[in-house]
Amino acid sequence: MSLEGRLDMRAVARRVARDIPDGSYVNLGIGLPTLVADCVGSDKEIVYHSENGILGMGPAPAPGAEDPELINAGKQPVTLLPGGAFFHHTDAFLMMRGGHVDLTVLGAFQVSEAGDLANWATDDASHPPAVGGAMDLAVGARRVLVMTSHTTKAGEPKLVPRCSYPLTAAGVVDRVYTDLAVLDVTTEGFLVREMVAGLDPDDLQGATAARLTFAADLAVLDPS
Amino acid sequence: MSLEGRLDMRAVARRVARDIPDGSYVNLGIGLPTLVADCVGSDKEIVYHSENGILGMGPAPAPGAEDPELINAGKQPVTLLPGGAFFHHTDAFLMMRGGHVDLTVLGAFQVSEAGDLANWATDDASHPPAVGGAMDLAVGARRVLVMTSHTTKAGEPKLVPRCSYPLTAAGVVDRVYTDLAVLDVTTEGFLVREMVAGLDPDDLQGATAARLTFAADLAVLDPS
Amino acid sequence: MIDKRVASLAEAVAGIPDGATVLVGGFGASGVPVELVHALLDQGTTDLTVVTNNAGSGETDVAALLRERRVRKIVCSYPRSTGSVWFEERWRAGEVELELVPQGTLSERMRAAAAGLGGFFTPTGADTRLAEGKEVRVIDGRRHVLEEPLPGDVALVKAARADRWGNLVYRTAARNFGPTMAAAAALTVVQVDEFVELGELDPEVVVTPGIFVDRVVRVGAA
Amino acid sequence: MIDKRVASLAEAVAGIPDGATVLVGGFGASGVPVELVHALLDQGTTDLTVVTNNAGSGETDVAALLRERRVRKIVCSYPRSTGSVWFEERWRAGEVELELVPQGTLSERMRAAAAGLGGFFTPTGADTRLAEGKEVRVIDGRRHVLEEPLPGDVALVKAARADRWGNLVYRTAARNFGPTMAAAAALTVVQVDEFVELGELDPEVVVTPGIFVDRVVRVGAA
Repeated sequence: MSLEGRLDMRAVARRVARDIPDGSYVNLGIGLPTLVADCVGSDKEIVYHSENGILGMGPAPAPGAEDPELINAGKQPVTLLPGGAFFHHTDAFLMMRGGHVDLTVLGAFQVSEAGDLANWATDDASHPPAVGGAMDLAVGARRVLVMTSHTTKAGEPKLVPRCSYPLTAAGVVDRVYTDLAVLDVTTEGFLVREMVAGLDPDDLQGATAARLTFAADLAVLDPS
Repeated sequence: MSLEGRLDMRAVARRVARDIPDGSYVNLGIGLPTLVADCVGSDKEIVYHSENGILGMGPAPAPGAEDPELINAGKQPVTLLPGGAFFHHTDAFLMMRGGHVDLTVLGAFQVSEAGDLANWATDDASHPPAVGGAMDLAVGARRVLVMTSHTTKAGEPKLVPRCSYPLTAAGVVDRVYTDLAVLDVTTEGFLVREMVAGLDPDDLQGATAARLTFAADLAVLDPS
Repeated sequence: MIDKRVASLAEAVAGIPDGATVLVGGFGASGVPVELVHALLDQGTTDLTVVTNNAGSGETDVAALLRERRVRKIVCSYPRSTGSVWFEERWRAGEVELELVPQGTLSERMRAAAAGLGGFFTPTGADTRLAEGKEVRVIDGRRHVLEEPLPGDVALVKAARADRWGNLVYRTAARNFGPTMAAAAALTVVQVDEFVELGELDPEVVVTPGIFVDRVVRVGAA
Repeated sequence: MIDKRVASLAEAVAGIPDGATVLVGGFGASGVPVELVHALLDQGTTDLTVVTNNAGSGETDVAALLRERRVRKIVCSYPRSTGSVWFEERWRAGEVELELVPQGTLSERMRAAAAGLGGFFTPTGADTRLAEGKEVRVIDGRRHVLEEPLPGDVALVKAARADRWGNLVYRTAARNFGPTMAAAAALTVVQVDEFVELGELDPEVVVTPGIFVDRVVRVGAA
């Protein structure tokens, strides 16, 4: 099995960024998904939402210019763009749960072929659980994109028939971007839309626990 | 039966006003209860709440100085005092339903000995029904005071064993101020605290459909 | 590039279909999006369900919609007020259906829709005829009614100022139902007195963030 | 005469009893009422149920309460964060009970308490272990969980400025849970950076009206 064409996650972020329509209201999950903001072209105007009561988040402040109270969901200092607004937590989650956020990009431990998402708990009993806003985002965003490595570091598939990890939400994922492929969640399970150059469909299936189908117009995943 | 001592409603308003503690957050129902604001002594600082999103309502504006958008629940022009605030309707009713308004003064068609209030509909089928914020105020204010004539113009008692008119809310009224008496709603029904000067208890009972009990320290209702 | 400003009232209400549920802001005459309602009237849209606190007065806005028989059903708390002659006329003739909702429940139901909630238990209306047919449950010793979310296909809202992202501020008590309705509808159309540049509205002071707003028109625009 | 200003942090937290449910504002290090929490610590209050989004970090605020074993139970969405050593220590030893709540449900439950509602149906958490033991109902084709109101005996909140009526404005994202917690508690205590005269806060801009606030203290006060 050759998975030589694996992308780095920055390339995956670039691919995700291309799918974000101009004018979208977007919430990026903590961790890897925050890479996406740096990859969105300057030709698009995107309004970033943060669960702690911000719309219109801008890039990180210059060193020394940080405001310790103006942080994003990952507790990193951010800035506010002209047109931005502050509001309270309950309104921030009204936006998320109520379908006002056009799309979210989330990380995942597992995604099932039914679009179930597991991204908050691994059942490691030595650590207390923590959920944050993951469940609200997963049920509420109009479009849920997942960005993840195709397999774990140990080589375990993350795209599975059924999640073995605790669910974040059931049947919510629309599309998955991995370091090997772009896959839509359909009523027939994962449909591969794009694969990295040189990858054999059998090898992708070999790295995936769920059964894959391949789009008639299967394309090469452009990492640029 | 002699009910000669009947007060005018302005005197009743003065009596109600005496019971409003300094520093209270108060919502006055539309109609007669609005008289109360004019009777509160200037030694007290009261914050008036209006269901359409105002705290800190002041008196009516000078003629010509009306702002057509700055109105009270009865749609009359009002002013805003220093320290006042505007907010949206859902927050205004959060305050009412959530027990944040210390006290409300409401009119009534009937009050039952269990504290049930009927003040929104008379079942006159020739007019469409209208409820407004009456039910929210009745269930939500910490203390519900009713201000009403003791009987209807036709002489029908308004304090009754059970309301025949449609209920606004059940078991909510704390105290009733009429043109004849001040009565608390207790677990044993109406307890007369004060009566107008010269009124005979039997005459008050005669004007009341519910059974009255009289406080041991029954006092004269001071209309000044 | 986000620019929610439209050039005319006609453009602001374009595409609102017959049969739509329309949330109309305002309390009495305060905060009513009069020009937007008249644009909807001019467009000929009919068979509407109108959600609004009062049922209009005189010959303008919701009263005009009722007069012209554009309203199939009205959901409101206080339809009967001074000058509500067209509502009363249509109601007596059985030409308009009335769903009477306590005012706080009306706004809370719209908020539930805005917030993606499936409903809520409220003590308001318990033990009254407005709870008839509804699930009642005793919670913490008190009777509560289960109320459903009330979403709009469209919201028509009046605000004071907007920028091109659709951020809004209101003026005094004209705010009333605006922020809740703006958040509760699939298509939110706002009339304002003034457009301002992006960044001119203090981010601490924005009342309705643009995420809830689809179209903004300046009244007085052609 | 209404004057909610108190002269000291000790006075601000006076009378908060052992066993109280305390809502503590803040998200990460933003908007945390650090001085009020330390005043509560200094007062010796114990056996607390603390409702807060994170479980503290390092040696300050909620982490200090945990270290000093003042917390019986913590209700939060994200207890595990960088430096949450005292929470983890107490949790592993079984010395603190954890009720994990999705963040939006946490704030919505407090809002339900503030609004006098008996509970609400939310899709958040349906089909997950956080719905275990809760009523689930299919509404409009989607599974919803019934969530209960979450009131506080006390709220500790940080704001930027207050007047003597307790009207509050916040600073940037430090607003976070403040407005909801202030409305959800029987006793709301607020620390601010600055007092202003009554009337100095624009009535269009007040975020938390004073009706929700009981005591205000300026940090740096004796």
